[in-house]
Amino acid sequence: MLDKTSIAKRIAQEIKNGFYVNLGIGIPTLVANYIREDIEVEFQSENGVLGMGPFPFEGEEDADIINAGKQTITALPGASFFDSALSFSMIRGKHVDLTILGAMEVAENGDIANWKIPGKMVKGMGGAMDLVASAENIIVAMMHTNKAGESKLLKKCSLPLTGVGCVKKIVTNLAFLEIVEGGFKLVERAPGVSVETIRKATEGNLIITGEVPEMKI
Amino acid sequence: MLDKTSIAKRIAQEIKNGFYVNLGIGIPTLVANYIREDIEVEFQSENGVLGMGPFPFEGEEDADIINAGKQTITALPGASFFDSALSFSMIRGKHVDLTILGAMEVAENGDIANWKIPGKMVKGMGGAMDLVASAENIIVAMMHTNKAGESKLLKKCSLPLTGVGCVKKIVTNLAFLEIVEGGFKLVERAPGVSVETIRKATEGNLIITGEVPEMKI
Amino acid sequence: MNKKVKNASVALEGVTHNMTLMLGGFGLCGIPENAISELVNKEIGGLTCISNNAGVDDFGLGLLLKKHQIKKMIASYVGENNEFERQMLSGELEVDLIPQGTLAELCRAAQSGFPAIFTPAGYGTEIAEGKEVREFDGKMYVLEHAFKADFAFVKAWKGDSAGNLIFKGTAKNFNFNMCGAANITVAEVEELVPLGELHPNEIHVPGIFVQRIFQGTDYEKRIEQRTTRKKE
Amino acid sequence: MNKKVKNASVALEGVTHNMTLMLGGFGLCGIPENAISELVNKEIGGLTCISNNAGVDDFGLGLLLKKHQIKKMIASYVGENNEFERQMLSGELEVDLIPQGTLAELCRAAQSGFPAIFTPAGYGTEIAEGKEVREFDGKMYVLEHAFKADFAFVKAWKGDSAGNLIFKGTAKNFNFNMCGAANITVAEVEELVPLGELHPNEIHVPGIFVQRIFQGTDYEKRIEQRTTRKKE
Repeated sequence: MLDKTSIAKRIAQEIKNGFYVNLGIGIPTLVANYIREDIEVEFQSENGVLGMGPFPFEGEEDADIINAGKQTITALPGASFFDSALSFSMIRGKHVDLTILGAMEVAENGDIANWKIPGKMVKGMGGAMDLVASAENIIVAMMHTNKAGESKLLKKCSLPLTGVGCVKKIVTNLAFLEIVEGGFKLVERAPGVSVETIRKATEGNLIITGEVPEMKI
Repeated sequence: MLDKTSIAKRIAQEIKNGFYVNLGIGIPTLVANYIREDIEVEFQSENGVLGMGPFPFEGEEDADIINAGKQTITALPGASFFDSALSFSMIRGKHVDLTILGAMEVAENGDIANWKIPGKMVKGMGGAMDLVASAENIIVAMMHTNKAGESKLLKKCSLPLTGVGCVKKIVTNLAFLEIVEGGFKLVERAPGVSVETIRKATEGNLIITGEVPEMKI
Repeated sequence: MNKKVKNASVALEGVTHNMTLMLGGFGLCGIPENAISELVNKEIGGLTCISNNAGVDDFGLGLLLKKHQIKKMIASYVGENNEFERQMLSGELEVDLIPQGTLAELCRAAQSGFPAIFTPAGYGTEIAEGKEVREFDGKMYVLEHAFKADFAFVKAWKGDSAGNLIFKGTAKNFNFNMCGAANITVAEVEELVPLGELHPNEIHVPGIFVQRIFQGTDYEKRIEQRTTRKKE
Repeated sequence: MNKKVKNASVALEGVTHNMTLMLGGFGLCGIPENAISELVNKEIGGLTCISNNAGVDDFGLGLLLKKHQIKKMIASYVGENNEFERQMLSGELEVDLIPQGTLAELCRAAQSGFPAIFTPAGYGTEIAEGKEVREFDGKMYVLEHAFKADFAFVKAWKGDSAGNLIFKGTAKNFNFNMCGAANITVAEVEELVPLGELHPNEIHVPGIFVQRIFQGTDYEKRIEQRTTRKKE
């Protein structure tokens, strides 16, 4: 079973040299820490920065330099700042190569829900709807089940959708899955997790073809 | 009868303090020379400059600083350079207060033709179609008749249109006219030109109400 | 073209109850602090506010929310404000949540004279309910209409009397797109510099999009999430 | 992210006959001189070129026209080129003239992932013939579809290896809007500076929109209309 850090590490393996990547809040943010050192990657944050660097040293925070999570950050050499429309031109125009974000539910057809629980939580979608509607390469990072133990990989999302048919890959604490015709294809098991455990935790159709290897973190 | 300079001078009187003005090629360009000294006006050129100044001194020309007529120009203090999309945002978004341009024909309903003579001249519309489609305040500067002596103020344009129902005012060598319901309203006569002369030179409906004063240049 | 006004009070002349306002900023980054304070001072109510976020409980638009000056909020993310959530759930506050990229582009559409845009964001979700959708090249898009607003309040780093603006860092955000997107755009700047000091190549917002400009005072520039690392 | 290539020849790898190209510049201001020369050298033909103008007889796109490498021209104004007019009137050259603001915005639409725009330009004229028109708030608009292009060639003043660009003066024009509007964007710059030398506040085009960059050589930067005044 993976902890959040390991989920981030596994996702980091999906990042290729030369990728521009947009990271959502939560587990996705951790991914930045585990990029292979021999590849070049640039992080875009939709509030208007490309070439995002690490947090500033204490005392060097600048209120004018933040990421989409409103955290103080730094800009690496070669970074640029821009307006919100141009930022979403990067996203909508498919210039961002990979989007990594969290989800409350994912359906077997790639639908995703992560912005609203009617009557309970209404924070807004922020940039998520633009990201999922445009990105051709979306990885969802999330726990396989919710706090009540219910599957978050469903036949059909029960919560209001963020986007339709857009998720391509999912990394959970239990498995690495791909959305294919017909459902969730189990690609890798988390270390020590059996196929049976994954099957029980997955409400949507789980597709298993042959031996399912264990992830290497 | 007005010469080109006098047409420019008469048009300059229509420019109010605080106006952003786009000047077309030809007579309109001359207008910049006759702005009252006690008002502030900024000139926009659609290739990407606001705050256009006079021609540079000899030897100070910069190939990177031109106007829409491809002439070398200068930038005044407070000027800015920008891309073509933002330039037309200024125009389409009605931030430019006044557009002055030439025409081959104007119709009594405000239609204008100034970009094409089928089979003869096909230079393209440049920014003219955007300008006339968006500007709420358009003044046309032109000769009242063409070289063959035929009226350019028509019931209906014979040439391909640049825009429909958009012209508001016209200053010709013979008169200052406004487009109103029903036709060309004769507002002022050029010095020494009779109403009868103007009537003969105007194919479209000429509306005369009361005494028509002579222009003051 | 001198657009300089003395202070926020003068800059807000003509702002009245029930108007629609655009306010720049992302979170608390680049918000028009002086304009917001003055809206509180003037006790202008019944406002419809277009802004990416709604501030926090005691800063930014949260100050207007606390005084119940906002009737309707158009935003993309409002998660940092408890009072906001309370007013929304109790029905005191109307809320229209729209995708962030759509929000930015509808400002730009207003700025640029476009009546509407086709965007893929929100297709197949409740955001698209009741809206026209259309297929182009096998992909579905939602038709969204340009904003209409009475005033836009933006905040820049430097500006001059002609209304030219330069932003710093990620404070450019919606401030850029809202300039010229309302009937009147009011810019407040940290530093108003002499005309000609801003290099024409480096100006972000040409002055034509700005009607009034003033140098703000007492900028707090509060940091929402202070994240740092230690020097090794 | 190192996008630096050695020269125009390498930068043009993959450009083949019958492709659609975007080329920046207004008149001769800010045209990608090196890329154009290389297109002539490589004798690539059957091209569809999207560019505001078509150069003059012996410079800019005129060089490609003279060699009959252009099959179709999409432009807003072509009045400075006699060979262009000859080829058009004789039917050797297909020409699609579109309003300048539409041209700019259709580049931006391609850059920004918008499939189409509604613009008032050309309504009621032959430009709108056969196109969908639509009324919004009592005004008529024409639906125009985003460009699709294989390569965009732009020219900037300064750039770095990450593809970040800064323009000078009115050479920004279409060069800005074409970045990222084609499958591959090639930028040539007068000066390629070390990474980090361009200030992030001052960058016009973020590198994400550029795939290849090189420092050009032998810029002529010809002036089309040399207008001056005398010192008094």
